[in-house]
Amino acid sequence: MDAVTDAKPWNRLQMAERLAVDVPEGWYVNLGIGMPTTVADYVPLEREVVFHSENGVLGMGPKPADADRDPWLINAGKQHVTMRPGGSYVHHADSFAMIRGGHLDLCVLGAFEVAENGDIANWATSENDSAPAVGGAMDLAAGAKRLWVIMDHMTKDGRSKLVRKCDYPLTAPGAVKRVYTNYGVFDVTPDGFTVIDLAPGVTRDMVQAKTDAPLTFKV
Amino acid sequence: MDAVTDAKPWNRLQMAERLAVDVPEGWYVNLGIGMPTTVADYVPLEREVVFHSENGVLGMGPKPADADRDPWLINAGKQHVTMRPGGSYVHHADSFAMIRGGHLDLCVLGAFEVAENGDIANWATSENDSAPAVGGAMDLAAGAKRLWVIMDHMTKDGRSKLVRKCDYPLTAPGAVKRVYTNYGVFDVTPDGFTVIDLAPGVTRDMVQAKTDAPLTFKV
Amino acid sequence: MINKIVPSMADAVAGVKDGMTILLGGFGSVGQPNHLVQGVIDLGVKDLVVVANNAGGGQAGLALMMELGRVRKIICTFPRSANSTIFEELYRAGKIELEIVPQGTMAERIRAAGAGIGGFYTATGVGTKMAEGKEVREIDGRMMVLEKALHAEVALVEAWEADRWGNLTFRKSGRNFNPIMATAAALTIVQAQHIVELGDIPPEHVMTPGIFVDRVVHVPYGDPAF
Amino acid sequence: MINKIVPSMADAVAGVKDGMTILLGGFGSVGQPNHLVQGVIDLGVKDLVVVANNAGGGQAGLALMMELGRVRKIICTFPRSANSTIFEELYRAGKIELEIVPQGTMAERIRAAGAGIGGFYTATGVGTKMAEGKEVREIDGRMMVLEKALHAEVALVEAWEADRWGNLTFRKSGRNFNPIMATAAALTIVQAQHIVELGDIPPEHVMTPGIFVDRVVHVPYGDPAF
Repeated sequence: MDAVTDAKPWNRLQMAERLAVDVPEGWYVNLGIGMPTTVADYVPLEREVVFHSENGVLGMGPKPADADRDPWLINAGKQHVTMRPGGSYVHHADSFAMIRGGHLDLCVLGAFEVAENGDIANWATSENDSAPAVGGAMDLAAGAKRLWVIMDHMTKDGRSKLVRKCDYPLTAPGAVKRVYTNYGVFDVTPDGFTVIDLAPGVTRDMVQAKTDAPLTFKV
Repeated sequence: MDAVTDAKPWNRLQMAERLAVDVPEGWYVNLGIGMPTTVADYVPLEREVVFHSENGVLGMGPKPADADRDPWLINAGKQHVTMRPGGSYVHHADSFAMIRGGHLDLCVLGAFEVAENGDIANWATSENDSAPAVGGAMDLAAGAKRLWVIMDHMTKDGRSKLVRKCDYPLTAPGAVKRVYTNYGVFDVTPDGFTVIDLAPGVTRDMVQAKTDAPLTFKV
Repeated sequence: MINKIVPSMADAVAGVKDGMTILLGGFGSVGQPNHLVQGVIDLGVKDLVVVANNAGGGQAGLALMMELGRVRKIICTFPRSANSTIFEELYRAGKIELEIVPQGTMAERIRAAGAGIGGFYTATGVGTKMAEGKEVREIDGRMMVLEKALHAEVALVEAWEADRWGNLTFRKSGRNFNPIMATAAALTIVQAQHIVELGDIPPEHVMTPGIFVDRVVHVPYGDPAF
Repeated sequence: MINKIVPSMADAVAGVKDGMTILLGGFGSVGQPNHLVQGVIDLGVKDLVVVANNAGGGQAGLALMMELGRVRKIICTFPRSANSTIFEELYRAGKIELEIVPQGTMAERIRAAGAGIGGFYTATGVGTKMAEGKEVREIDGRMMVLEKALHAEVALVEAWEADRWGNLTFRKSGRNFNPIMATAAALTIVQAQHIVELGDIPPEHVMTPGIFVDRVVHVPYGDPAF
């Protein structure tokens, strides 16, 4: 077998699982809508991580069974969730005080593009003529102590989403600290993207070939 | 008897009683430290007026008997108070949001001087070399829907406290709407002080003689 | 006796007029004062500016108000809705204006209005389209943009419990924008699931003190739809 | 397992250093974290900047800390105290600096620090000494002064209940500055009257969520002095 057929890029669940490894006990974490939300499924309950949702919910637990859903308890993605012992409810201004005041250890967002200087574009695409929807993304990107992005490495039409410069409207400049994709884990450093982990069988050449921005490697 | 010996200027309790007449049911009211606090004694409990204190207490009731004092419940003057059914506790930022956001119908303060344009000076005197103490006076003066002042008409050395222009450092410019003194009740209007009530037996000439600023009369 | 509880929806929404700006509580299906919105619809008022997190979900409440052409402009954070296309159709047809605001900035602008703050500096939106045309300055080493208080004539709020002084509690994630919106309008109207006796809400547990509330109408509608 | 409860006062105040700015909760005799202040005194640190509503009452806590010469500067709203002359003596002797701030502005500056707001415009203080040297501008027809966020290295907080995640409740007027100060410091240390099990505080009744708290020490001292 050659190197290419040997490679096993992570699927979306594996990316979430890989990211979850890096979340230590005691962190306060906001997970964005979509793929980021699945990260919680890979953090065992006994590793106490406190999950925050923009709509004033701190200390979310696992998704309930359908029969156990509480109609009064949803997350920012409008999904029904549960509350752990030790959780609390606050209003929207207090919830965003947590975000904007730098109290979250980590926010995980999806993105359309991440640039090598940490710029993130995740809320509007220039081709999109429908109403753009920003939600809490700009607050989270600007406010959390760390912003990590989890996203497919490539667009559906085969373009790299790790770029030298974002084409789409920015969510925040210079905010991203780390990116998790199908191919690996990329730290954003003053020298651009540094690869700190690779999916099984993925080679340096392979990931560089799939990536618009130049990469340096620590793995 | 001549007019002078006939006059019965109000004492401090009578001033508070006179002011209390003008506070209708349903108002949210902050009473400053000192003479203003006594106004509450003249608002009967069945006339529901909601008293606010800067330290996060809304809905104060009468002063407790010494034996019934709650060590955890004080007002801004550090006196022990009671809470009525319907009261609530908030933190200092929320308490001052009530004040600064224009939610109080009335604030009553004492003052060193009130000028005919509504300027109030009540926190520092220029002769005073000790540390000045502003507390919440500036917030109350600038924030409440109405600022009324209750004060002796004259200083101890016989100078008028209703002045053309304040000599002492201002608490807020143009804030006072009405003044209650020993001699009467004075509205602050675009034309200066207008007398709307006089204490028993007090004449127009008498009150003008005791007052630095020119007066107009509606009584 | 202070009694902010009104007997009917007509009493609750009396005085809402054409062209007013309305703060509308709720996030997702939870904490939506839809009965008050219906009351405002029934008044027949138009040219409204509505401030809400979403531009209407489902077919009732804000979605219906927009469909009937009563809303001139929406100020919101996330106009898209999984279960409603009414806003997008109106927007594409040029029949409704849209102002997008980051969610934390919207919450803070509303709180500022309630707290007497004219404007504030935040890092959110700096370096993005949201800061275009706004003052940006460095404070303590960080670039920040000036955002202004967001006042309104009316706030429509959903609460769990209310008493005759207008003290409120909210249920779980039904709290969301409701408490801050209650502080920021000239006229705050509440639909409450439960009316309780004065003093039943312990003073430590009041979430919105009655000072912020003008009228309460009893609407025991039950749970939000799944 | 997250456990913010520390076994001793020495653990609670570890890391407080010379020159730090300390937010000190409490108003009057209620909600004063005097045991934490004593813990900081026992560390021997000096050149402190203390932010508190009053410049120390009685003979313990902040009054003692000042008397021992540990405080370089006080930022407060009301330095005078009916039952203590320590501050005034030091101030007249030129041995302590004073920054007077209107009480609402101080509260809002602390909240701003906790909420990521760099500065804000308020009408309080406009046209007075408090606005001298500060930017003043008209917003929505009213003159307002720019006030900056007030950050600190340390907050000392008194709470009624605390759990191992650092969730807090406060008792009656013991709330005062404590919740906002908890949000505004790099290191928030709490002395709590009661340690409760995780989940004992209903999530609707948490007054300070644990996210703002770093350490909790159990100090069941009883009631404030009359």
